[in-house]
Amino acid sequence: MNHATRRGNATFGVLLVLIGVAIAILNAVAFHPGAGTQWTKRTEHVHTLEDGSEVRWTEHEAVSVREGREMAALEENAAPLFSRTAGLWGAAILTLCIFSFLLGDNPLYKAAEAIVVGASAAYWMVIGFWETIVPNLFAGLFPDWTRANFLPKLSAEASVDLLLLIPLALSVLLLLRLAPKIGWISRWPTAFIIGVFCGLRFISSLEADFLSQIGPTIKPLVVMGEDGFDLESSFSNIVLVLGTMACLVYFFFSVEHKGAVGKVARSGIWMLMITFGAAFGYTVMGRIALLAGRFEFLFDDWLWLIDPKDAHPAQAFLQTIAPMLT
Amino acid sequence: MMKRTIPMLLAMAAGIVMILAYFFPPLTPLQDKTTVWFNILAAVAFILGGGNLLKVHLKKVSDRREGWAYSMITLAAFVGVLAIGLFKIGVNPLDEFPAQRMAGDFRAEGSGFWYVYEYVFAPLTATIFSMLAFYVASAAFRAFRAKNLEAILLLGTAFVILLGRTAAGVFLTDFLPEEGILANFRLENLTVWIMNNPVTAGNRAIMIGIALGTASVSLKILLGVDRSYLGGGD
Amino acid sequence: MYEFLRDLDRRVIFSLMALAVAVPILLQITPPEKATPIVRDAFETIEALEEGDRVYMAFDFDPASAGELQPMATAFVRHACEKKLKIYFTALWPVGPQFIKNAERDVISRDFPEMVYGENYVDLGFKTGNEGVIKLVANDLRTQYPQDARGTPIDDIPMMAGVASIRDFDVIMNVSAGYPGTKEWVQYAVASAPNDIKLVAGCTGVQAPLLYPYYPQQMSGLLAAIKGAAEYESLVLGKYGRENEPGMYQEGLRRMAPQLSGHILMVGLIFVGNLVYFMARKRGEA
Amino acid sequence: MPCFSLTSLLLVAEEAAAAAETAESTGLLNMDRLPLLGVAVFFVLAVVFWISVARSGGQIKVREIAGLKAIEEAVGRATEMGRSVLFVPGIQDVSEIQTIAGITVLSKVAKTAAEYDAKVEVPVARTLVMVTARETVQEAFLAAGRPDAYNEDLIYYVTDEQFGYVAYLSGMMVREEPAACIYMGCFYAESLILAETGNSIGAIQVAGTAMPAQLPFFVAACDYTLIGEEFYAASAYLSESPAELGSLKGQDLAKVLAFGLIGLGALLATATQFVPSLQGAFDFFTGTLLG
Repeated sequence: MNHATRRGNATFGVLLVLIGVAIAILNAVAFHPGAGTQWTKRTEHVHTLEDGSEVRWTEHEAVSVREGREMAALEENAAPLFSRTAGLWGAAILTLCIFSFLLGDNPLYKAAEAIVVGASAAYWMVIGFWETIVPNLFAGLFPDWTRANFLPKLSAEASVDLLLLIPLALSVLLLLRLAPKIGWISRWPTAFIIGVFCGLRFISSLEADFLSQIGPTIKPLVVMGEDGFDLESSFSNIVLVLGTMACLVYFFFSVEHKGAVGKVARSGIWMLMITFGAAFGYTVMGRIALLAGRFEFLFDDWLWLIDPKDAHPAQAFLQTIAPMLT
Repeated sequence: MMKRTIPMLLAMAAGIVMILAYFFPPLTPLQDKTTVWFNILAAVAFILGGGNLLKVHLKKVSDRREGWAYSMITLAAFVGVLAIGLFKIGVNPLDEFPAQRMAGDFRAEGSGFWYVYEYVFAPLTATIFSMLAFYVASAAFRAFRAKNLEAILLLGTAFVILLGRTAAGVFLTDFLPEEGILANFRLENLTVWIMNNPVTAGNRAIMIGIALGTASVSLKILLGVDRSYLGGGD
Repeated sequence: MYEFLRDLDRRVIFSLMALAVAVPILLQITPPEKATPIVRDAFETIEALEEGDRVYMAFDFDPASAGELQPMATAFVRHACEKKLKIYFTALWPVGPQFIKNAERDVISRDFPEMVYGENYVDLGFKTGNEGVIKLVANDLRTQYPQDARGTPIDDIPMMAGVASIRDFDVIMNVSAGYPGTKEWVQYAVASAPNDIKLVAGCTGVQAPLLYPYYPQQMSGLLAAIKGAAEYESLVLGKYGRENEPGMYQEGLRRMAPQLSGHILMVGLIFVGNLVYFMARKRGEA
Repeated sequence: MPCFSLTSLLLVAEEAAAAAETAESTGLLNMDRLPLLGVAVFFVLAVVFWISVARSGGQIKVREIAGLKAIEEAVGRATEMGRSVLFVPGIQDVSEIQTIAGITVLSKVAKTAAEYDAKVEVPVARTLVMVTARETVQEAFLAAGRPDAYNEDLIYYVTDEQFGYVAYLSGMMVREEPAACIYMGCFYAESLILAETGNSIGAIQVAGTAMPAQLPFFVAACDYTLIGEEFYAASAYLSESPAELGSLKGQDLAKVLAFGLIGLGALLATATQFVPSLQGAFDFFTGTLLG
């Protein structure tokens, strides 16, 4: 692709986002006032500590706009929350930025890509710290300290688990990677891990995917029903049994696909192609459902053009665009 | 010796113990333990991964290489989310333990990390995922061409399933009777038959092959035949 | 025309797909659905239960697949509530509990306020260990779940009386997005007591081809992808529907409109693609 | 070294078998898993036997796999065009065997690239994969006699998040336009996003995976795809070492076993339809032998 068309694509993508945001602002002002507003119900928490000082915080619970307005009318503590409204608008704009890639690479997509890479890498690191290192490593090695600082619910009987020194030692070896001279020592922990999982998978694959696939494939090729020969079941079983066997032949490595073997292997490929076609067809369903989900987010939560969940004031889409058309 | 042989022996020993653990119940708890160990190791490894990410992008910024501004965005997002998550910014304490702020649930609604999930992480990843709807369309247009019998079977099956899984399928073959042998050719029934027979056959053979492939790769490593994971071999 | 189609820009296809999905959503069309036997069997399995029978409701999915699976989860819970069954919620995915909370908030407390926690339904929460948990609850549920998600010991929960293992349930209702999920429930729970317990499952489109082989022997019914969800919703609404039915119970049905137009577009694209191919062959270009 | 490892494994197999005999009464051995033990021992012996045959000079012939030739061509073409090769080892950690199989293919690709002086870029989604891939590629360059050409920075960590990784890869592909994209490992939904983006920039694409649900997309959108077991066999083919080729023969033997069990079982099942008294034999076959 040459430079000029690439710049053309970039303009397209940026335009898509800008037009989308402009329409959204117009919509939120003129057609669906306040579209995208997020409401919360507030609960105050006040606790007096042992030293007499007070801790207080406000808990926010998301409610739909409709519920929020009903609560507010009953003088319950519910109101729109700016930070969440801004968050939703940000999410919607980021969604458009990602979609703009379909028209061509552009600065807005690059920005969204940079955000998703940085944020998601940190996201998983934080999860790894709070959900693996703290409860599995710290809690096992320093239970009292962990209870006092992070996990007050940790059982008082929890004792020190010295076996955890093994993963700790492996981790230290791994981090020696950062030292240039003895970086090779990081091979030890990786080799250990690879060995462990080779052992585990060696057995589990033979059990779950070898033995357990053979059993259910064994079916009678000729089925006798109550009123004699059952053509439909017999045909189905023949396809299943011979089909599986033909596909197996396709996977033979030490026999050339020639002559009779070649013919069987060929019919094995046919089976595989049918399998792939079916899987393709099925997966399309899921993918379209996902896209529908994103569009509902944009049209329902953000723009309030539709209201399938009875969550907010909305006019039917046609009523909204009618004044624009006339 | 230290670089090659010891790690190889380590891998072999670990693997063999795991295999034995399967058959000898006294060893079985080891399977779960090692999985936890792996999770710990992988979590600690984040330090290396994160360090590498910082290095790559800081270098890009300092060299003013093309696109360095985007590297700045990545760095800001990375450091920001890391700080919000590790310091539990915006997290309320638990009602039972009001004095311990760091004991609060870092994912609870309203916490800083929740904002990151709800308004950045979830919408971005779901949108990237949903782009597949567009890619399946362009792949179907371009790649599903009846060049030979194999391709015809592939696209023919996809065709039947696509139609059979919506109201269109019922509508198209509504003229066929609901009972008897012809009923099998109603698209919604044909779909089920295809799934139950040829597709199952194909999947079974693929699974058996995969099982053997997995077992073979594992075995080669445990035997020391394949040492490329240690960096090249023979 | 031929040249136009041959050199068709991907972006034209992308735009067509966007329109095919967006327009039915904006117009809020809900096409009618007719249930296929595999979904009808799932529905009838639940219909055959008596008031007070126990269902094990396993939510094994995450937000990424909620678009396909949330409608199934909602329909399952609604159906169980309408039948006045005892519901035991569990999750094997770390993010699963969120969907249990959604079901409690959106279905039970809103439309079935008479249901009492601990008597009519209980949330046993998330448990790590993947299929290991299934293997264990197949024999002994009480040691796996010494307390519910709220920290109450299960001995203090009225509806847990008489529940020792998975055999004491009548049906497992599983909503699954992958591993661990329906396959593991079949392999470890149903296989342990094939005559005592039935399994009804809902799964994503990607998994469906791998799960079909288990029906009808090991699995009483299967809701495959959004289509399965829509069919089940139509059955539930057909039997228990009221006036002014909330939109939540028709999420799957609503999603079928973009689905239908999307599929027709796909079929059309494959057709046009082949037309181009044959024209090219005729002209000797391919 | 290899002799040692072979004997050690044989010892283990024997040990297991011996233990099986003695442990029956003590409950040390899980009896339900005996058929599995049988299969495992059969498989180990089959592979070990053919490896030793191959080692002692026996000729082992294997059929061609089109996708494998394509890898070398792809690297060659990238060199000619002066562009890079993109290698994606899947999105799972080293705990997944497919990732390990992908890394063994990477070591061969890296060796070829070192010989051709092509640039191979490997963005990864897991830190441990990065660590392992760096070791592998460095050694491959060393083996090719070009240790100076190794650049650690070309193998780097992006993010653990599946779709963050994909967003990065698609952006990078459009901007850098690698001449060849090689996907070898464990893939999920990202398979088609990658393959379609790669196609739009006109790259040669070779894929290999054992994820049944993703194979259709690679088959449809890539130039060559290694299907399931073929992917695992790739490293054996590429290495051309007799021991590795021997292991393929061992796998084939296990397939013959599967083939035979299914065939025999189906015949027995058919016979049962006509002679109901055979039901007992059939139940023994499927129930006891196959667990």
